[in-house]
Amino acid sequence: KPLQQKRRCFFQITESTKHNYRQNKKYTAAGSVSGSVQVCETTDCCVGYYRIINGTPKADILACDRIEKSCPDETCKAQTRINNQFLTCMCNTDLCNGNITWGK
Amino acid sequence: KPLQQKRRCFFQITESTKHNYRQNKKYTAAGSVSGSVQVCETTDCCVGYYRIINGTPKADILACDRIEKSCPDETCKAQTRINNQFLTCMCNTDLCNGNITWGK
Amino acid sequence: RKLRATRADPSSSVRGSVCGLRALTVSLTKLLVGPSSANINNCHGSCAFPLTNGNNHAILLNSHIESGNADERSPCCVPVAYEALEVVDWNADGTFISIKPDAVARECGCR
Amino acid sequence: RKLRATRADPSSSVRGSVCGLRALTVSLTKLLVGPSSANINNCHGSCAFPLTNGNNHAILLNSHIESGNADERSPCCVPVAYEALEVVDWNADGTFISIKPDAVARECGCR
Repeated sequence: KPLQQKRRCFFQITESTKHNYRQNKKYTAAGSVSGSVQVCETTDCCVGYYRIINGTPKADILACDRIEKSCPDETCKAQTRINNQFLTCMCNTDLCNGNITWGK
Repeated sequence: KPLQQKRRCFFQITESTKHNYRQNKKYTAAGSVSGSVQVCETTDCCVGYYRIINGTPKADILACDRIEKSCPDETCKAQTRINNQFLTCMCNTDLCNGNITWGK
Repeated sequence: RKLRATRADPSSSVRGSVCGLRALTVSLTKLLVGPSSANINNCHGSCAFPLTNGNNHAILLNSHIESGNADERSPCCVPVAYEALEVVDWNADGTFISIKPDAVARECGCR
Repeated sequence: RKLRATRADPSSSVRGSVCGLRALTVSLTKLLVGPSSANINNCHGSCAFPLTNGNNHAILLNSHIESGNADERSPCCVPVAYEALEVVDWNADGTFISIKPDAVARECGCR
């Protein structure tokens, strides 16, 4: 297998509360962070987790994937969760988790 | 409740093997032993556990009861166990566990 | 740290008693020299929604089944804590006192 | 320290597969923000005689049932060891990584 460049994802974790921030800091273990970019250590997937506030998604977590394990799409397609209160997206190209894409 | 004399039972544990002897010494906790008699601390039941060798019961344990919890009979009536390889008896009068009684 | 439980069908609330402990006296004369019987308790009752004594696996399993996967094994009401039982056991050399661990059910749960 | 198991009816040896672990992938989208699904495994199979993975309570219970007490709850094949699952959970303030204990079955037994 040829030498490959590691996946790069946008990185951001909110400080909404101390508890949530402390938990979400675990995402820093998925790869080295510099500024708003993370270089993934063990995954090719970028992820985004959003809370929907007044109809607008607000990113809680942007990072290299830790828990999804699979990301077939090139762009970060929105999937709604918990009665449309949250959005999840995952994707497999560099910095693909900066923008949510919609629909099929 | 008037002052009552404590139940007295015959006491004997075999030394068939170190393992069995070590286990059966726990029966000394059921009451103080002097010679072949035990004065029961917390029970009114005497018990006998026998192995049947060549058709003859050989006492492995004679003591104050630790595990049966109930002893409706005055004499120690034989109950067979494990395909007639063993006998169990329990009774509620002083020194009643010296002799096995048979039948109804 | 427990997951929230959800249900697919709010009409299925009619059910038997909730999973719990019941006394059960069993004869020991075939297995042991003494005692002749003992109360080992047993667990009985429903593990349907809402799970009052299930763990996260049981909650996820119930959610999966209520989403239409009726063929999957559903949570079962079983002992989750036990006490030991002191008995007179036997071997080739005779009879001896023995402690049998996990013999008496003390608490039930949906697993 | 296990009790010896006995059986009443030697002809009842025809039975399904013995109690064991099977993969089970469940959707988590109704309960959690991520992941969308996970393998939590499940336990399936027979807990009839001879009990290969039962404890003393299950052995005594089986002996009681095989002695003719068919109405009693019989041993059930359930998880007896678990692993935790890392998920993205949610609260009023947003989403956060969370470790859910006892979420993935790792070992089965008759209880």
